[in-house]
Amino acid sequence: MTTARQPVNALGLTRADYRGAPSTLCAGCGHDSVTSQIIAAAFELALPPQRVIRMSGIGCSSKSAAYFLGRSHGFNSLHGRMPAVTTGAHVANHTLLPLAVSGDGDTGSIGLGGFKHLLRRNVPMVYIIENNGVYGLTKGQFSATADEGARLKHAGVNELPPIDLCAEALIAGCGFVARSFAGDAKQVRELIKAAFAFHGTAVIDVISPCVTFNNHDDSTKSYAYGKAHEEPLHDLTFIPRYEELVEEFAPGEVRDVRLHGGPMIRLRRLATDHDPADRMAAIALLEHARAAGEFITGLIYLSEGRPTLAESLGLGATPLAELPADTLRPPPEALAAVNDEFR
Amino acid sequence: MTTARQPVNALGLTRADYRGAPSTLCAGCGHDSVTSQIIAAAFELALPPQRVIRMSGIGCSSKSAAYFLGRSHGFNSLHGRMPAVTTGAHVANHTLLPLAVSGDGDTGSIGLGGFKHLLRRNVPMVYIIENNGVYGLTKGQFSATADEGARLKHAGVNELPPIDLCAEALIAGCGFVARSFAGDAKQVRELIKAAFAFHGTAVIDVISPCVTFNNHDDSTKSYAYGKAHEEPLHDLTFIPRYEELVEEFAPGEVRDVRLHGGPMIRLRRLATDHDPADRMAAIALLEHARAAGEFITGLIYLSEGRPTLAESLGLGATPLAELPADTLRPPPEALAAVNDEFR
Amino acid sequence: MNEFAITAVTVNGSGSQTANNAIMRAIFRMGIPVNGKNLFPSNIQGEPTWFTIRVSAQGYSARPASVPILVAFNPRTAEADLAALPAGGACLYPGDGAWRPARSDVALYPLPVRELVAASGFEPRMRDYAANMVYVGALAALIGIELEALHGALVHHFTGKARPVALNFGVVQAAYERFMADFPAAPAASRFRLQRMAATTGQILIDGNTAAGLGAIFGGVSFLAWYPITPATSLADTLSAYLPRLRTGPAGHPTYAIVQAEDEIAALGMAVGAGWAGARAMTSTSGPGLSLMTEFAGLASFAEIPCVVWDVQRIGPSTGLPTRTAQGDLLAAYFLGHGDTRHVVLLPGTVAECFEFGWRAFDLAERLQTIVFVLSDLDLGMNLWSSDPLAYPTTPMDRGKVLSAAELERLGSFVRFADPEGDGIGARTLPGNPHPLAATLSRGTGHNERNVYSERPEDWKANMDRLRRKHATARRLVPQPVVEHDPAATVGLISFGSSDGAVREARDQLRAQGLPTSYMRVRALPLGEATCHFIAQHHACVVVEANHDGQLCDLLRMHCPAHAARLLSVAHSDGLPLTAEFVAESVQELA
Amino acid sequence: MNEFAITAVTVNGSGSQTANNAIMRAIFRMGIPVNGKNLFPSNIQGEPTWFTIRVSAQGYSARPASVPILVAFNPRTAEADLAALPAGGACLYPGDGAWRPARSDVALYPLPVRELVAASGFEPRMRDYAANMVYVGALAALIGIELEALHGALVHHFTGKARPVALNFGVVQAAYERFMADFPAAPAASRFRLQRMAATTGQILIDGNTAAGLGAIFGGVSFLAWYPITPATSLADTLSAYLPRLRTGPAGHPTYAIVQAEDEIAALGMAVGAGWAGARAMTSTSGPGLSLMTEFAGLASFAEIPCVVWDVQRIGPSTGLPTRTAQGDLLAAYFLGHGDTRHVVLLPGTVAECFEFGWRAFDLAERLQTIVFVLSDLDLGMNLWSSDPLAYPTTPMDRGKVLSAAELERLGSFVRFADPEGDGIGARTLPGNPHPLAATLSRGTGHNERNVYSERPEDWKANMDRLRRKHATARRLVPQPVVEHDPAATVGLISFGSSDGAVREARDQLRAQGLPTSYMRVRALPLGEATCHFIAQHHACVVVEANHDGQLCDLLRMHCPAHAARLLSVAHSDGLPLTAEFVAESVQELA
Ligand SMILES: Cc1ncc(C[n+]2csc(CCOP(=O)(O)OP(=O)(O)O)c2C)c(N)n1
Ligand SMILES: Cc1ncc(C[n+]2csc(CCOP(=O)(O)OP(=O)(O)O)c2C)c(N)n1
Ligand code: SF4
Ligand code: SF4
Ligand SMILES: [Mg+2]
Ligand SMILES: [Mg+2]
Repeated sequence: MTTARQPVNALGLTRADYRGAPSTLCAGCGHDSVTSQIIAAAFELALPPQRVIRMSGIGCSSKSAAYFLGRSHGFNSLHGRMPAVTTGAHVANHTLLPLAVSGDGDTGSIGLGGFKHLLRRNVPMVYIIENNGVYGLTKGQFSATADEGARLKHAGVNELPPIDLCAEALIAGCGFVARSFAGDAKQVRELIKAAFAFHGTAVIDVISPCVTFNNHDDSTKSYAYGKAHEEPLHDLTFIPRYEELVEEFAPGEVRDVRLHGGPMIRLRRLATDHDPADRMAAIALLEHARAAGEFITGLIYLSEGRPTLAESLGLGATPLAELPADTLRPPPEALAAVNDEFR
Repeated sequence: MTTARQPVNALGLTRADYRGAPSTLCAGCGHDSVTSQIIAAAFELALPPQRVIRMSGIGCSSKSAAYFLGRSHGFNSLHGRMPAVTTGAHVANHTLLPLAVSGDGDTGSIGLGGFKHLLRRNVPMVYIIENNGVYGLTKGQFSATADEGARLKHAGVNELPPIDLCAEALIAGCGFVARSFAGDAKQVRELIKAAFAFHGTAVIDVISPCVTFNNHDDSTKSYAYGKAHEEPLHDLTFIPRYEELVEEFAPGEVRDVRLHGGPMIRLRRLATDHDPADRMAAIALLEHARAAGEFITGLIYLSEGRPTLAESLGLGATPLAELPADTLRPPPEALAAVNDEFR
Repeated sequence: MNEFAITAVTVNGSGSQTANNAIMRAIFRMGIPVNGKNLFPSNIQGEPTWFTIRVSAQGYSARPASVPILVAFNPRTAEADLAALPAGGACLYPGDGAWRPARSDVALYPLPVRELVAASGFEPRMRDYAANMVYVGALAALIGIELEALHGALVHHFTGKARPVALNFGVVQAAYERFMADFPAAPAASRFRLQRMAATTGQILIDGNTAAGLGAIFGGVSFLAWYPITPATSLADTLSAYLPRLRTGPAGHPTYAIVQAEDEIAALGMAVGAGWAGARAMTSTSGPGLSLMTEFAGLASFAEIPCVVWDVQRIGPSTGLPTRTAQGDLLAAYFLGHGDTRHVVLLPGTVAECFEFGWRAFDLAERLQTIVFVLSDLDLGMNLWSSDPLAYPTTPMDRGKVLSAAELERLGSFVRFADPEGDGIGARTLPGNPHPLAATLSRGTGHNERNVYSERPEDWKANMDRLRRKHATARRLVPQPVVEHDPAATVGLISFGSSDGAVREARDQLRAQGLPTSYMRVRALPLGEATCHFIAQHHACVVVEANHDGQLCDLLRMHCPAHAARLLSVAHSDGLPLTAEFVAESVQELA
Repeated sequence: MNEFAITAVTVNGSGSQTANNAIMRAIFRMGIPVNGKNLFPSNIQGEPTWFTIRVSAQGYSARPASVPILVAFNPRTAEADLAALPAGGACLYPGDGAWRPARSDVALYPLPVRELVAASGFEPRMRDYAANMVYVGALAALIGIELEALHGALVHHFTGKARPVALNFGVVQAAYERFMADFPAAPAASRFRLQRMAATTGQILIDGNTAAGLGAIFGGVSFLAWYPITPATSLADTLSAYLPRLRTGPAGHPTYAIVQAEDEIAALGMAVGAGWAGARAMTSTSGPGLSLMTEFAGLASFAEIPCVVWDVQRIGPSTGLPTRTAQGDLLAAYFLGHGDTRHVVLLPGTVAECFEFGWRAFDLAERLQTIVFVLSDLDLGMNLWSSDPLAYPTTPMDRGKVLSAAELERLGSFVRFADPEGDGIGARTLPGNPHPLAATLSRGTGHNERNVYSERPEDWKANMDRLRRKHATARRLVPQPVVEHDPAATVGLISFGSSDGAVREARDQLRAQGLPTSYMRVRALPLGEATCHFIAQHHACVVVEANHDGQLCDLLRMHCPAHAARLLSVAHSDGLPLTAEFVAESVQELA
């Protein structure tokens, strides 16, 4: 299949091997950019496609699960319910690597409760929210992240303040919270790679413009706004293995964050010096950005150490899904003993 | 009905007029203490019972809606869904004063999403969570506010960190966030009074011990723990009208918080000096208390100014529910004109 | 004459709706009954869309089994579309595109799209829009749509804005003339030519969701809580669009409120809360949302709270196909809830009934103090139908049994669930009623007459028995079936909702084939006496419906066990509305 | 002899369960079939509880219509309880309490509760517990429960802990002796005396939820996601209690996982995710939770994901009464979901079947690749029944059609929803399967054979038709009805689930009254051929069920329209299990 010309990764797979079906989203949709970076990240990380599961809810964003990693199993589930389905899949087989795409409506409106409870359980997964401040697939209603004062054709003016999904994640105890912009391909890609290396739920809230319904210049979810206002906290690079570190930096210029199992995230300092290990600082950062109307992107918070759900449950190495029948069904003697207790 | 001996309030009603059916909760249940303070607060505020609606979900806490304000209409609705029902009731008749009781399971588990969206809409109401860290009515399972490491008969050890409903409320933009303890009758009562005066959703998270399933001394939701560890932020008094202020305090000793429409909350300084007007300080306070395992109570955050839902909707003085038929049904000419548009 | 259909195949998001609607409205304004069916994909842009316009002097509105005129403007599907064209048909297509049709038994009309668009004066980004006007003009020439009528339709569409009207009409005219020049003989030779009629005088052209939304408004809706979902969204949009105009109070305040909820659970929860507090409250949704509303539906029924739920059905189970039609939620809606729950369900069959049931649903909900479902579907709800004008409500608003403080004072007592009139309906009081006796704690838990929690077996039983008396009252109050009796018939046809059109047309075909039939269109659940009566009058009754499992047939079997053996099911569901031919053939096979 | 019942009325939260269970187990250990029905309030402490112990040499287990022995330990209800006592009955009550019974046609036995408790050695806060032991001892004396059997029952209850056994048994003994001393003639005069039998040899005493939980464990459950709700909670608790012991793997890791979800939507969502990923996944709930599961149920059915849902029914609609029984969720479960959704529903009628269906449900779910519901109820699930011991699964675990990588390699292609065997079931692959062909994107949207999104009408139809072939396969695979044919009978009785006991006993009563009946107990949906066959064989069939609307009768009418007219409904639901007398009388009236 792989022609000699195409670059291959450590598994001998080409980038094309990480593609999915052709997208049916609108030309220019931010979600398609995220899809590209998912493909790139998976290719560059040389993820075995069979170990990844792509999970989604319902929406244009959730449809995009069909457009990447066609060799991976996946579940395009119900509106707002991807967290529950992924939780079950993780428990059944904790050796799988869930990669989820959701929308701001899917996660922030109907799915908010499930999102928070997923984070509480720390189900290890990459959770990408393709946040466009609007319901794309149902043709442009306000979502819970819509700008206050935004105006839409039928719905009129949005009088409600937006939900900040990063702040919600932080308060829920999430250990990997990032925000990015579909127009910032490299950052999106590097964050996805880092998220795959994270030991727990990694949330990436990607502002991903809906070109059809919410891309007017005064929307904070538009390309124009994102391009003009994005303030990356740092220049972020994922380094799969510590040894690969070559470039040297002056002290204070970079911040290296070591992850469970070896990989590292290198944050090269830009204007500010945000310490992603500081939870209160992370909350304050978001609070400040909100008040100031700033669009900050990058790794907002990272802290490993909380057990994953499978760890909390004490599961062994063999996934539950792969246990043989004789392990699952206790022997007749066991039933005889049980019967005796009811006499 | 009112015998001469019983004290009456400004409406000529006695405390008994604010009672409900006899409680069927366990003897000593924290929820019954909260019920008493609801009755006391309503009596002292001289609330017209017919204007209050008592709202609840399902649980022992929610059952308690039957045990106070028997002269008020009420709706004991579905598990976790009181917020939606109250939202609808408010829109239908924004002159009503919703007083809601819920549980930690009702609000923090099944109802978390609805809770957050209610706060976003700023439905004006008193929202009391009777938080015992356990599902009382279903006989003692962990709720989302259960202590990490807590142990229960069937469920074993709780491996998950508790949700902090005050932090959740703050992040959701709630303008009145308080925490209290069922054992601190005065504070509960004064907070309820202040909450009634607040212009928006007022959340009071009352630690309310479940004597049957979660009152062992090492539970942070037990009477023993609460009595030993409660650290009130301030001594709080609700002052219905500014003129009633008589007592004089040394400067710095009190903080007076003026509410929309005249009333005031007087906070007498105790050990710390928390400024409830500072949102970031409020979040930091909770974060610090969590990390340090402290049980702080009092008014954590207060900020008026956001419009209520009825205001956002631009509703007029007459409740929608009271509009006459000729206002609700446009005249035949209007239909004729509409028909013309479809020709 | 005036009995044919046109399908325009385009790419969605390309603005072809404007073109298709202009064609329809022009024909309609020529006095000819017309009906449109839009088959669109569940995405926003770039996928094929089939829009079928049926012209029918006889007023038939079912999906035509065969469409002789094809506008092949989507190269991706053109080959298959052409293959489906019956011999003798006509195909209009961009002659300057890549696709070349290869059939000799149909008339082929290549259109110089690029050229005409280039000359149109449209800005480059609007070119797709202009392209569609090319087929409008060509079609006008071929089948004889009056240009004036087209102009009027465009004026209507652009609400009079001169510039777009001029631009678009310019293309139409140019294409018209070019077609006449290129194919001078075509119009005369065409088997499909329009002839002015007077059959649509006074009528309107409207979709069911708009009619339903207007019905709700004229029914005095005061609260809509909803969550977006195809194909129900445009019902809510209708309220957003018309309420500001029709229902702003004297002091400039809205006499209504609309809240977009965070999900369907909350949407119905809010409607229940508002209905409880005295508003005329509703929500609108489709299958997945209906499923999520199950628990609240049970509460509304058991706690006896008036509210209205519109379910604009799409094909299911599960997420199914959001843009395909079906009548598959009948059982779901009727039994929505656990335990012994059954509901009142209205089944509009025409856009006029969408309007009528739009207002009537509130009267029923408040009279019966219960949740009322109205089942429309994508075909009825989102497609355009020729219809008699919307008829102003014939009865005053019925707010049901609500006791004021004065009435309470007079009565001296209040028992929420007493049933003095034997109709199963107790009087209610609204929150805010100042009378000391008014208060009651509503609940979904078991209760006695006084609405107080009770575990006593007798209380439970008495309450359920009363609720069933109320259900019996509902049987009488809901819209009764429409029956057309043919004395010569031994076979009866039964259907509901949007299948009406196909069944009516099939009856004509069957009569022509020597099989006269009677017809009963069910308009609501619970079913009443009349249905069993109709069945008993016929040797066999064929129940026609657009779902897979024959759900109405099942309900009829339950309801009329004595005659269940006479019921035959013709149920078909593939996402498309039924055709008359399918119905007629199926009946012939069975009867 | 050995045919009577006792009701102990106490205050809940007072520990009377220990006393009542000790009595039951002691009688059971005397070889006498016994069954308990606990009528408890929906609160935690302080409300009246009625516990009825039925002693029946003939093994009858239905709720007795009349109970001749009353233990009146709840002063609040004592007067009403006494009034319900039939003439000739006996009433035991605290003689030193405030309440004084006033009836001369029953035997009155005041017991010196305070005195005995004071002498018991119990700590003050355990006094209520001690008081209950007083009636145990007194009853033992009156009706002849062997003290040794009681001692054994207490040893069982306190799992051998010497001190509580000694303390409690001390009170029992003292009360026994005191009763003998106070009423020396009573035992001999009692019309209700126990006689040792050998009818329970080998049997067990168990509740349905425990049996169901154990069934799941022996069915290899690997994942339980649940949310607490009465009366289903003890099913989940059984898994929590037994799994650590029965299912800890060789390396000390659990071979299962239990997650308490945040609500029922998530609970079923998790089970669906786990079933999809290859676990044997289940959830347990009751009515309100079932309603919330509607949307996911439709997904599991349409995306063809195996998982198991136990619905331990309580009385509804809505929140209803959490601690009262009913069989009211039959229609809800069968049709759970919008669109054309119908499910596989198992209907255990005994605790032994709760165990059997506990394991079988997984085999069916994985074989049929679908969600399987099991409907128990509060009566079956939470009450104690004498039963044959739980029988080890008779068939090996059936994991259904799952393709390994090696099989994929051999086949060379994978079409998820192909139906080569005509049973409607395609082979699936599990996530993690390393073969490059294995991957597929599961979905609730319309899809073709390859599980790719499709809006093509033919694809939709073909998929639904296949799903209905699968439903037909399910008809064959599910547990078939149990039929007892009486050749002399013209009347057939039909029932399901926990109503079995009342119907069996009623048949004996009817036979004695000269009305022989046949009997069919339906054990699953979808209904099969056998049901119509049974109906056809009888002039009339009476369908007996504990719900208000006659739901099984409705389903039978739908299923067997040809014979629908022969079906008569006896449906009754007030929160209590049916009595045989009610069933017999109702059948007499109808037949
Ligand atoms: C239960 C349910 N309700 C409503 C819908 C309709 N629906 C489909 S997508 C969508 C919103 C999607 O918005 P978002 O998650 O922001 O995704 P986007 O399309 O913007 O990427 C809705 C409401 C549905 N599929 N299911
Ligand atoms: C949909 C639904 N699921 C489950 C239940 C069962 N249930 C009743 S109360 C309750 C938990 C109540 O816990 P909480 O809100 O903390 O109240 P508490 O009893 O502790 O005061 C549950 C799960 C229900 N009534 N409805
Ligand atoms: S509608 Fe918006 S979100 Fe959906 S595909 Fe188009 S651009 Fe993307
Ligand atoms: S169980 Fe707990 S929460 Fe419920 S009434 Fe008893 S003490 Fe209160
Ligand atoms: Mg979106
Ligand atoms: Mg609680």
